Amino acid sequence: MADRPLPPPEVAREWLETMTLIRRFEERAGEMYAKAKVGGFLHLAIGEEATIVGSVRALRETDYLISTYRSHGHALARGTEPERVMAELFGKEDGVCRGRGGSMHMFDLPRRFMGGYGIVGGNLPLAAGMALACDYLGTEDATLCQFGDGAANQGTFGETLNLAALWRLPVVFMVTNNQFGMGTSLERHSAVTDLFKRGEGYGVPGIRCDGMDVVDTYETTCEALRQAREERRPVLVEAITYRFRGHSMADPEEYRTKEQVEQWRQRDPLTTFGERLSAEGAVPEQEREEIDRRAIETVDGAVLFAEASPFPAPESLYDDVYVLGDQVQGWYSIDERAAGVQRGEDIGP
Amino acid sequence: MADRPLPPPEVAREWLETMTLIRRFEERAGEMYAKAKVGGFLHLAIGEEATIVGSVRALRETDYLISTYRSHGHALARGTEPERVMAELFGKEDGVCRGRGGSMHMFDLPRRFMGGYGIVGGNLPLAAGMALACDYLGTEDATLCQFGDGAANQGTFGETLNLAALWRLPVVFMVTNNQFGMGTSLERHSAVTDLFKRGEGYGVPGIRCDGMDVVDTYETTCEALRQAREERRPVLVEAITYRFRGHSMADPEEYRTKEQVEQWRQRDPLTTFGERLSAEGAVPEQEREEIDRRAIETVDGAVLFAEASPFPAPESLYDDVYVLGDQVQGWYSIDERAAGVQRGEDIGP
Amino acid sequence: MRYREALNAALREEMQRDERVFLMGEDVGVFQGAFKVTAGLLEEFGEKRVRDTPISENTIVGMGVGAAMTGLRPVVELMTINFSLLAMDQIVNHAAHIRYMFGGQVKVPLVVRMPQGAGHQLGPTHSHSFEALYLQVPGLLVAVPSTAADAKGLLKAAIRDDNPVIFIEHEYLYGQRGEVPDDDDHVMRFGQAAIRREGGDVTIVGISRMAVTAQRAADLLASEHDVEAEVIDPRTLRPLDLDTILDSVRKTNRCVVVEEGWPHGGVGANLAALIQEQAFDHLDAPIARVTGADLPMPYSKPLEEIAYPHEPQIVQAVLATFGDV
Amino acid sequence: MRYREALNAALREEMQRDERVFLMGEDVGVFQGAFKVTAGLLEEFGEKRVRDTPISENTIVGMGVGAAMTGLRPVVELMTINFSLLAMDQIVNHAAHIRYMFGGQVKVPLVVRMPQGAGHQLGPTHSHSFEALYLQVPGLLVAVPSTAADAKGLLKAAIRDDNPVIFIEHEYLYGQRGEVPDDDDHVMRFGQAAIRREGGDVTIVGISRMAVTAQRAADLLASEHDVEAEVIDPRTLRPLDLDTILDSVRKTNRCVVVEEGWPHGGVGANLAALIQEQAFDHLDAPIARVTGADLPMPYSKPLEEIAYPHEPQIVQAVLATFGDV
Ligand SMILES: Cc1ncc(C[n+]2csc(CCOP(=O)(O)OP(=O)(O)O)c2C)c(N)n1
Ligand SMILES: Cc1ncc(C[n+]2csc(CCOP(=O)(O)OP(=O)(O)O)c2C)c(N)n1
Ligand SMILES: [Mg+2]
Ligand SMILES: [Mg+2]
Repeated sequence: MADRPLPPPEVAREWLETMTLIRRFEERAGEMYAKAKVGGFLHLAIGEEATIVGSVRALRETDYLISTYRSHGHALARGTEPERVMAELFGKEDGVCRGRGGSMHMFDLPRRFMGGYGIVGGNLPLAAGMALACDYLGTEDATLCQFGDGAANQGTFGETLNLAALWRLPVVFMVTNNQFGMGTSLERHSAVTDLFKRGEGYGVPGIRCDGMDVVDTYETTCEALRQAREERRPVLVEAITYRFRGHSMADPEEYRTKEQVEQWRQRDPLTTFGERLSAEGAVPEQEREEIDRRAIETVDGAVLFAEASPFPAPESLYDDVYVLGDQVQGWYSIDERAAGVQRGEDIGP
Repeated sequence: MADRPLPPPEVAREWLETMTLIRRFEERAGEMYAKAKVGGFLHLAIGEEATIVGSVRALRETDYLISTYRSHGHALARGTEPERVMAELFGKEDGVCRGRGGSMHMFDLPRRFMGGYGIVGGNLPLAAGMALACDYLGTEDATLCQFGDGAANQGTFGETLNLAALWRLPVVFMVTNNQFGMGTSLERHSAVTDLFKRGEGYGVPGIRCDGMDVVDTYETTCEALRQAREERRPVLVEAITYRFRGHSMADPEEYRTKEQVEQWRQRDPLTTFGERLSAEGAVPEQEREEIDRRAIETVDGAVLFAEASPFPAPESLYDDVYVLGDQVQGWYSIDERAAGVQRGEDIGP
Repeated sequence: MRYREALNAALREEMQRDERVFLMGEDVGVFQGAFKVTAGLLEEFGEKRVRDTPISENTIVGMGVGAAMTGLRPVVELMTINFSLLAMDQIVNHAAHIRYMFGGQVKVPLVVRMPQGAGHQLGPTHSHSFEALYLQVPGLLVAVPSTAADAKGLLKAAIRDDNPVIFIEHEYLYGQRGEVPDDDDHVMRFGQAAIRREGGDVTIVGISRMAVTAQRAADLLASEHDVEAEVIDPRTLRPLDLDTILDSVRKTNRCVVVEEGWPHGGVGANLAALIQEQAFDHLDAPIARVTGADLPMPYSKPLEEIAYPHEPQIVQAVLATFGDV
Repeated sequence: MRYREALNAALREEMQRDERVFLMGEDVGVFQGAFKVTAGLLEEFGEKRVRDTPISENTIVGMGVGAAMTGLRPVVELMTINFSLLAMDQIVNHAAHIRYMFGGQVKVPLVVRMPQGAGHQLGPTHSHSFEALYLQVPGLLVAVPSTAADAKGLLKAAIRDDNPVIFIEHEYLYGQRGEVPDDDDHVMRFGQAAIRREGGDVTIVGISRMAVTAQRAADLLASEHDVEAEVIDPRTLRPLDLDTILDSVRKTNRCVVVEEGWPHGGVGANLAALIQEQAFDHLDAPIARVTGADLPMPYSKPLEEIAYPHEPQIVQAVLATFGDV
């Protein structure tokens, strides 16, 4: 469906900018990981930029977005400052989650990006709960829930889709089918590889889009969100895409061939969209270079910011385990490392 | 599909006998519960006899059967002595599970009745595991997994069906759709009420049978088992039936109308099958009375047996928590009530 | 008022008070709750606020978490605590961790209510007591009310609190009566133990239903053995009012903890560890524990009876702390 | 041989020895295991016996239970223990209870292997240590090997045992080397603690990786503080070799338990309760615990570092038992 008409040039340019930013950000994050500036697991979304930007751009500002441990791009697309995403990767106090979450657990409340989650399939029930809240409160907000092909095999998938359809919740489920759950290819983990059909038995109709094409992803998600919002019919969107890098930085990629990767790279969403924009006169070739340069600059700035940001103070270790107040002034622990906070004497009403 | 031809008269008669036995057994179990001879929760399958007998009779002797907390009938149909089922309800040592399991947890290994389970949806993975074992060991045995309409909403449903289809396991999933999960009617718990369609998205084709008609249930299950066994294609069979009694003995049944119950009672599987057998000359009217009398006698005997059986001895409390042997001679407990068993000094190699 | 009714009143009052409070769970509406705790609420508040769910424990809890993150105050009922094992991931990896892992940006004001306990011959899949699993988890609050008044006061507090609360009821207690303050503002504080009976000879800590059994045992100890036991009900296990327990132990120099759950790593183990850490020099005898037996709960009545604590075991354990066995 | 390789050898040998043994889990085959424990096994034993599964933890474990009930000896790998919360129902309500609730008719020779532990900045959903959840459950065996030799010997024992075994590995230990007897019959017994270091001044019990950290702390204590610690690694928590621990405590009169998990209701709580029950009169100081911090594990390196035990905290806790702090 590369034949969907382009949006207005300013819009198309902004999409290209965001996709480029994600690409450059992810590349740099990988480099920072190699330099041990970033720890833990690092899952890059290189190759999936069209799926991310196409779907996130279909959201209104007040809609909710929720994703997985592969969600730097979702945060960036939603508008979170690259500086704060990078600082989170560095485990710094100025990170979006004050360094507590790391790469797998991004979150940006003001932008209604309701988090990346490390438990595969764990975010589906949360998404339905958010949609329930919107419905309950009588708003027109919808929720977009992103997860992977591998996550469609978790029990929460069926449970959540049934409930969403039964209660007519304004939620769109988007399965980012990048062909693999870690090292297990789609046909080795799912009996039915047309994942968009999997919701029908639960009353959630499915539709597939070309996740390498930002325009198709955008249009498909828009229509799905419209149905969810206006008709209170949840929809399952399957975006067909591919991750160009390993599952995480520690992946030798022995489960797929170089040829397969190469073939998909031919359809690099960034290149194909950029070329189309130039071909159709929306963004001249030269401007694309400019866009790329600016993205690199932004990422440079993000790294500088992250470097400069302090690590969280040891005294802050126990911050935010609880909302302190009425019930919890503190709590008994045998751990004296932050005695003032966690030792639970009642400090008065 | 009341128009499926009857099986040979001896076969049909045996089905009627078993259905009658289950009915009379369940009624008596209810009475014994009212007399406080039976404790805990008691879930009766009155109304579901055709589903039970039709499906269980489709099994070979070496096939595996697994069910739920509503499974006295499955045990009886599989050949477990009514005495030992009743003794289990009484919590006696001669019960099938030595009184440890009670009504919700029947089990009869020699008959390959692999148990009733108290956790809704918990038995589906077990069934797939049994089918996996059969496949692995190269036998021709299949597994029949029974569960309710309510259980189809558990995460294990999707997870298990996907795995069964993916690995082509010889298993038939039978959802006994009795229209309710406890007090919640089908359309209030499932977005799609054609439950047999719910497996398609996982690669498990579905088929529906008339669970009030033992012949239809039998034929449908036979075909499903054949596919599972010979073609290694798991099948989801939906048997449409109704429970005439409350969910358990403690159910005021405020969630449904007397009229609805009455309407379904018109289709009482025992009466309709019995009448058909007489009408078609397979079992004369008079013999049906004889069958009923014998069932009542059997149940009388079962009650006497259960009454006479001793309660488990207090010293046997810790039996079978572990297979004792190499690793576990006993284990440390602070509980001294059965000191010889559970206190874990190493009693030598 | 019965314990069940006290819970019902707490739910009703909080729902009247705050529109964001709603209930969801299996058979909480039309069926009025498996144990009738939610009786009448569907009628009063309608389907929007009293929601019958499919049987999908993990997702029901997870939806509660999501709704709580988005401005509502969900009260999720799980039919019994045994089934909460299906929802452990949403309770621990999500409800309990979300605030911390997202750097304090969001709160999860969720209550998960569920009953536990043996005594009704419900057998191995329906009779366990799992408070000891939940008290381990930072991020959660855990309540184990044993009286009607506490049931009401703590549930109201739980609903108003901004943290995820595991609210553990007891099947046996549902039918028990007790005085309950009838003012709307009977809201209790977490982390305040109750001294159910004063005494200077030994401290008995009873958890959930066992707080009641412990009081009966204390009466026997007084009448038959001339031992005056102080009976403490912690009421909440997270936060834990250890001070009240320590004060008592420093006075009595002896302590017995009674719980229905399994012996290894139970509430008693936790309390024994904490008490001996903080009041070592005051102990005249080891802290004793009376617990459920180390096995899946059998169905058969006579086996079940000996598999969870009754007064005689408590009396015996107390006497043993005096060396009189 | 590395700990990882020792596990691999145990799997290989047992699969060679017994056709009924097979592996299933996420990415155990083509990917060779998230931590490469199953490297080479798919190639050697083929797809029938080394089975990559979809991401469905509860069902994978449940299928293991079903297969075990039907004559096979499944070894299920969960990628980390954090995800085992999704399978708690199958582990507790099914695997652990089936034998008992069916009156001993059937056995469940299942092994569930999974690693745990902090130290790699995996953050709040990937870093926890949950042995304290599993040690509570009757019907399970629980192993926490800390050396390559134990990893091999205990895993072989687990596979040969007829009970369901929770086999808890540690991510940090995978790369550690140790001597491993290379005979095929290096099969260990459960319930036999190891004395890693002898000493007469204090007993340190270390769980999982913390057995290693405890040894390092003991060296520091000897070299810097003139304290000779006896270090005990219980190796299995169910059954538990309490006797070895008690013998040591009766000698040293002091005990410190070190674990990575949360403080409330942890392994240390269980041991403290048991030890003071059985060796009360031998204790010269309260049993001390050094545990992971009471919070979800933070990602940021400096926070993570202080959120789980290191040598200095152990040294400090030991010195505190002498009143020297
Ligand atoms: C419950 C759970 N099981 C296993 C894992 C380990 N794990 C992390 S990502 C992953 C693969 C997920 O694949 P998919 O859903 O397709 O998402 P993708 O990584 O392709 O974006 C696995 C198995 C986990 N994090 N959570
Ligand atoms: C995991 C779990 N959740 C809830 C329950 C309580 N419960 C027992 S039976 C039942 C209804 C099940 O309905 P269905 O599957 O249709 O079977 P039926 O009772 O109609 O035979 C419920 C909710 C349970 N036993 N297990
Ligand atoms: Mg994927
Ligand atoms: Mg039903």
